[in-house]
Amino acid sequence: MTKADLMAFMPLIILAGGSVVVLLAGAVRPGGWLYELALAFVAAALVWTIALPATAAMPGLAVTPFSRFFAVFLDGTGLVALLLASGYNKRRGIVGEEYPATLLFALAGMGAACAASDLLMLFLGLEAFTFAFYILVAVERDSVRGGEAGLKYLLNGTLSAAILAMGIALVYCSRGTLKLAELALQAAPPEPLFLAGVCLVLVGLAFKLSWVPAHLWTPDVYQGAPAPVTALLSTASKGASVAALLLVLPLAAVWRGGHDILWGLALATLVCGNMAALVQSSIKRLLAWSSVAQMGYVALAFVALPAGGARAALFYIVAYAAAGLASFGAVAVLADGTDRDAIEQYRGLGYRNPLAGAALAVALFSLAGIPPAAGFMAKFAVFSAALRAGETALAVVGVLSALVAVFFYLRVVVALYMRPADGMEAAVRPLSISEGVALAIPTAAILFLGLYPSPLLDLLIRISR
Amino acid sequence: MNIYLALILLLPLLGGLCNALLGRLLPRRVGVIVACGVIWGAFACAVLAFVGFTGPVRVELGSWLAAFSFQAPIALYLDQLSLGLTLMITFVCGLIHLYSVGYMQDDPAWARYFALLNIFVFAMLTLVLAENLPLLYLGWEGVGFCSYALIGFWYTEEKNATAGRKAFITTRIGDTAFGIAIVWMYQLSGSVSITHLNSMGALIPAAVVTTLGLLLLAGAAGKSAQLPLSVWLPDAMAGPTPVSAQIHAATMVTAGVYLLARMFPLIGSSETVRAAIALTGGITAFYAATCACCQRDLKRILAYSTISQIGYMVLGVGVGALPGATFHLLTHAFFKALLFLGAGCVITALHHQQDIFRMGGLRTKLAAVYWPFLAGALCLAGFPLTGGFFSKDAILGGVAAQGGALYGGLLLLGLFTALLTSFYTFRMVFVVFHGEQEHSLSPGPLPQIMTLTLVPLALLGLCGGLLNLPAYLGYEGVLDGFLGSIPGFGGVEQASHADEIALQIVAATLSLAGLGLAWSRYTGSRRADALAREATGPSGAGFLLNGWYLDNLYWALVINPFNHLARFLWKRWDEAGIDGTLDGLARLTARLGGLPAAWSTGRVATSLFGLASGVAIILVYLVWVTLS
Amino acid sequence: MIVPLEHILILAGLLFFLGMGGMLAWRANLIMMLVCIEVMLNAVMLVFVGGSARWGTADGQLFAIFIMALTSAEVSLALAMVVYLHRRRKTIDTDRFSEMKG
Amino acid sequence: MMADPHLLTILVFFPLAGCLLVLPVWKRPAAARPLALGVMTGELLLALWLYASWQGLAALKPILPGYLLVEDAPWIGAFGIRYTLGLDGISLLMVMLTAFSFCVALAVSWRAIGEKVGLFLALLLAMETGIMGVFLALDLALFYLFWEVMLIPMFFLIGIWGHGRHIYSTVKFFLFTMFGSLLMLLAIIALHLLHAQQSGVATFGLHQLIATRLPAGTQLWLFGAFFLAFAIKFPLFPLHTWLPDAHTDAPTAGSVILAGLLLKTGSYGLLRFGYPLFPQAAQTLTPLFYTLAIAGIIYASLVAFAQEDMKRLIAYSSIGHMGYVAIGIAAWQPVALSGSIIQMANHGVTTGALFAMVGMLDERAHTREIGAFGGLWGKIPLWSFFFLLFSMASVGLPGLNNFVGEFLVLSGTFTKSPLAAGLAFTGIVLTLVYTVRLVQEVVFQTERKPLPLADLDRREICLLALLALLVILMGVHPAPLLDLIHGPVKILVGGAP
Repeated sequence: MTKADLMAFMPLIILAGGSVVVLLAGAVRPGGWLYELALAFVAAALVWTIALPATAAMPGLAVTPFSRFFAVFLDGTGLVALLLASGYNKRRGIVGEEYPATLLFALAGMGAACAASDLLMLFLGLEAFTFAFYILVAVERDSVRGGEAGLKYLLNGTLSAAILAMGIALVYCSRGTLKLAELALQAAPPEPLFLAGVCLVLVGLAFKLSWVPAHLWTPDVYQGAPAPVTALLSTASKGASVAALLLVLPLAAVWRGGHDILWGLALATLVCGNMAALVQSSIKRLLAWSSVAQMGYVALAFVALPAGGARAALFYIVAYAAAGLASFGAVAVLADGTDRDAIEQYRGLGYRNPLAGAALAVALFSLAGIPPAAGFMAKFAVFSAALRAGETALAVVGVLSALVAVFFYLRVVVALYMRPADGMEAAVRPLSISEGVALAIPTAAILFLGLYPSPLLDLLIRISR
Repeated sequence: MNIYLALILLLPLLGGLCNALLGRLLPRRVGVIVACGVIWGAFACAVLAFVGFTGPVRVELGSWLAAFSFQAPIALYLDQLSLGLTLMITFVCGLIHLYSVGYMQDDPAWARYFALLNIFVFAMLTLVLAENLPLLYLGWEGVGFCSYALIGFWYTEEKNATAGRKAFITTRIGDTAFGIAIVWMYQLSGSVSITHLNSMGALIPAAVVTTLGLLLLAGAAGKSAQLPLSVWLPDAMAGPTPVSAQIHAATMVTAGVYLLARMFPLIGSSETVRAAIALTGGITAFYAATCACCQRDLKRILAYSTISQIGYMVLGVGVGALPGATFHLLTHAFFKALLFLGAGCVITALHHQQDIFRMGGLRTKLAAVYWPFLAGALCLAGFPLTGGFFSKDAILGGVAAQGGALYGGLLLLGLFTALLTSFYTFRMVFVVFHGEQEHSLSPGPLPQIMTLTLVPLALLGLCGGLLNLPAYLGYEGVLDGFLGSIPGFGGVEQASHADEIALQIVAATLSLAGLGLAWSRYTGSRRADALAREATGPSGAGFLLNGWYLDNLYWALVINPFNHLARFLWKRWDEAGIDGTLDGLARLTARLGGLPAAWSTGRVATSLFGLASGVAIILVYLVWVTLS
Repeated sequence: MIVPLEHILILAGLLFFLGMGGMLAWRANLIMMLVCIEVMLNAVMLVFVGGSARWGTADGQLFAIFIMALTSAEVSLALAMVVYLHRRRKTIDTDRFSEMKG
Repeated sequence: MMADPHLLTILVFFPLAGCLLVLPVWKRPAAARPLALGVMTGELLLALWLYASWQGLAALKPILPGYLLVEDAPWIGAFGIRYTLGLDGISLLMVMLTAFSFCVALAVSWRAIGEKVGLFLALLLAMETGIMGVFLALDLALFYLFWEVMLIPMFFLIGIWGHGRHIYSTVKFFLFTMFGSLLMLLAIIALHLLHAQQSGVATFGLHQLIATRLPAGTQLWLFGAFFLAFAIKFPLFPLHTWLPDAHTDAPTAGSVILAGLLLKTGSYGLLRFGYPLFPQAAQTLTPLFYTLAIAGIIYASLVAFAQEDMKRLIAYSSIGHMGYVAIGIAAWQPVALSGSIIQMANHGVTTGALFAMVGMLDERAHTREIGAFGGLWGKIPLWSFFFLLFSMASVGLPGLNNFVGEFLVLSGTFTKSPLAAGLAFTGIVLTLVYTVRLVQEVVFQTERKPLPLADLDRREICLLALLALLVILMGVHPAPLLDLIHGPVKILVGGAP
């Protein structure tokens, strides 16, 4: 490992090391500037990644434009999630160093997964961040729901990890290597053992991406976890999983069945997610089901992989992450230290807390795919890819389910702005600076990507080659 | 000439706008003077135009509708026909405006009244002077609107407002046919200029000409209250009486006749159209005359008589006796305006009493009204040597000249109608003015201007025959000569002089017979008897009183179904049908949304099962793919 | 090779589905579910070791060792969760933790 | 003559800039109102200035034939989307209508909107940008973007300041339009891909895409999607049911904009994009189009007759009036098309005015039920006068504006389809039937309920007088507008190469 390699891998090291440092600092000075410290680490990793465009490779890991893109993406979301969490956790009595430390660890894990060049590192990265999320989801010890959510996530997660591991094992068994590049190069007609492995890997990742039928944990976990955790879970972990899937999918590129499976997954996910969201009364569950549906569009992009689906999926996940951060972030702010969760309880909040309300509304419009929000460009990219790939039927289903989605997103907007607030507490907590920044970043990203997506699109074209 | 024509139109328009916009600010006297002044100014211009008239002129004042081949500029066309009508309109309307000054002296809404009256004149003149059909249509609809607004002038009473609405809608049904005819002619010739269209006759297939003619006839029937669209005119009497005189007797209602005459070179080439026009006119004349015999409202009698007289004119157009029809149009304008104005005097004097059975014996008390009124009645009844006698005879002569069973029948019908006309006219005169005064209505004072305006009209009505004396007197009629050069007006088939004299003798006899019949029934000793019998409503009178129950027929056939259909479509189709379906669809979607949501039971085993089932499905699929 | 790869795979497959089935069936006892997970992961390790033997590379064995590490971490966390939940509800029946649904 | 194409960008985004200015002071109506007024007036002046100089601009012959100004810049290279704005006579007419309608909307809500005034104005301004964009975009993706953007402010406008079942109505409105436009989005993308396949050029530019050769079946599908989106906006029977609800429950300004502009985007889209892109498919679907339009005219007129709420009645009348625009486009013939375009402007003015007037009445009486009024001529003569005038314009009385459009439409249509034109003529009677019923029951007869009504104030008189002047001017002297659209219509009908 040369010095150059070290420099290239430094962001990962900063995050992992930062995690340890925060843990130790918490032990030394409990209640100190832990969040700020963690923020500094994430920011450092972010700046490093952007400032040093290096590529490097070592066994199992490789820093490529692709991984650097994801590093920026993940660190960005991590930054926002940390900003959100600092205030939220104080209000909810979540104290201690474990939160920022675990979060840093999760980021490191996700970064590793995106930079993986063999299946072992991929697996370790994925499981590392999932493991971190087991903790984060249940981090609120006083919350009944937090515990329940933790349990559900844990059991589902371990089962899917087993399935994923089995898939990797079968692939290894049939090909004798774990290196992604070698696996993708082999032109041998895929034998059943290999395909079974790929299929199991797909199911394992489907869990992380909340694809039907591996989606059932999503609403419960999103609802039970603290909102900033949900914000991170629904964005960064999805992003890392998309990256993982993009790394893995070339393995089955020649197999038509992979397409068919994804087709079925996309269809089921689109329909299930959007339909189930219709009947929700809890805003977090609604957003959870909507995130299931959003992953359906990502699946649609994967179906259209040969026709530019990769960059569509990447753009989609970025746009979705911005919206997810803004929406869960706004929920974290608007919940205001209470258990406010029913959509009904959001009546009139758009006026009582205009900035958070606006962020939520913009995010919802983005999720609904209405311009000028980024979600529109994302859907545009996905539908373009789908049509180019000849997936007209699926595109039409996507469009129609988007229509259904508009309805439930609007329900929240309606509650925010159009229903009278029925005499609740008058005092409004002003937005703290960190919350303001945490909401402003994704909201600005949504609008910027919605109006001028060119830079990102060009970048994606370059890295997805 | 341009300036005269422009002024003829602009003066009434400006007067109308002045009163409409500033009417509330101006003192009454100024407003009234403006209103009357502009009309007389227009008349003066018309006279000047007449003096300077050497031949038809076309004047383009500005552009209006101009899109590609569709060119309808604001262009006027002054020929003998439009010039004659313009003179008549400005003159009669001028008198009626003067009359209105007296009639409306106590009404606070005078500004609205005069504004509408002026705008009406503008629209009517536009109609007459228009060079192209869209512009004619502008006038046509404009007079319709003014008629609507003036019928419902006293809007607080629902009856009046409803009458206005009825008039507007009924005439618009005809207008629609007219509109279709216009666009059709545009499609055929690429032009909407009247002169151009009239020169196209030969190039258009006969069947098309027939259809066009029937459409125009329908348009004319609406405006001129011919069957089957006649129902609005009797109700239109709800408006102020000068309005009835101006709009519903002298000018607007004859617009249909004008239209048919104007377009005759085009549509007259179709035998069917001519027969249809003649039939419509003849039957309407008869129909309205029968109805007039039993009316007891003074203005309704006049309204039915108007319908009947216009029926004659239409009949005249149908047989190609265009000069005769125009002649009758002019004399009718004079004497019918006179009768309405006279009736207005009577009604005003009797404090808005319109029931003739509650009048009587007014001959002496309203002598200044009686004599002009009598003059008008003589004209209407076709009393020998009055204007109405000659003009009606010109039409009947035209019918007689046609020959054949159809026209023979129409001639007989026309003659019988003449008898009826004479009868109901004098019934009216005798019941109102003769006998003893019923009840305790004592006539109040009348503004002098109201009675004075009757005189010129009476003179014109009585002497109107001089305009166009019959050919057998040795020289060509003034009007015939004047109009003869217009396409379609010349070369009218003339009955031989002997026939014509015979016809006139018959007509005169019938007129006198009607007079005698009315005299014997409504004067002297039998008067009380007749009045009592009619007041209780003899059998069959209800049929005639209600205009053959045409209104009821329309209610049953059109209006009620329309109301129900409208409500049905709204409630059952729009709200229950379309919206109901969509709302149902939304509910169904929400229901279906419950399914995937119900899958999420909250038990962790369910989600584990989901994951496992994913594995199972995917592996089964794999096996299936591998095996097949 | 002493044991054919097919046999290893069949055994691993049996173990894997046994574990999976057990996990679904034993939902009344969280600890048993964790045990079943272990069974599944053991099946995975078996495949890795078998693969490693087939290709003569150490990658599979390495992976198996990592899985062991991962498993121990997971189990420790899971047992902490068991304690935590038991303290709250006095039960480790997972079906009882179904407050959030729909 | 300065012919800076950036004028178009200014035209589109000046209101948005105004919106951003208003937002910070959204809690201070006294500051927000004049600001919004200034921006909207400025926009109107800009539009009028463009109109005043259109002949000069036309002489300059910009890149695209028939266009006065064209602005083109790369935007999203990866998708082949460009920022292409173009102004021709038709757009200019619509731009003027837009700028004007927004001034009207502002004027009618000057006092009527008392809550969250700044927000209201900001939304109005944002919407103005969206609508301007729709009328100027020449890149299909850009067009779609504006097409959707303009919905959002309207959604809030109805939802926040509406009355009655306003939430139901606004959601219905939004979903209806989204339904159509989402399918159109797919069609736009598909067209783009087909063009790219044929020519190797990835573009959404209208004038490039027109050249795409499409098999009949594909063309039909794509046109169907476009048609659906536009037909919903139009709205054509039976896709119209969002409109009465939206109109009835919207604040007055919302109704003015809805009737004046949003419906026009449907017709505009059809004639700017739908027909030129898919001429054969349009030809095939013409009978359907005629049928729906005529059914709409007759049906809406009948239903309007049965209404009890004034706004609802006028809303249904809108459907009927737009039916004429529809048949004019269906005929695709120069005279009819000119009529349609003029009718779009006319309807915007007339119906906008009627909605504004009902709004004024509602402000005073707090009811819009026809049965509550009566004899208003005696009580508020000025209001009644204007109401009668606009009603008469709406029934197509010659000399007033609607007649021009309707008559040209019918004349042109008759040359193509006598049957359609003939049937459409019946609408003229039906329109009169419900309009005079409305006028009679509200303006005439006697007062039915004692309502505290004051006649128009100075602001309202000025506004209505201006509208009335337009109604008459456009009715008597439509030539300048007809000249303006003559060239573009000729190009449209000349057929795409």
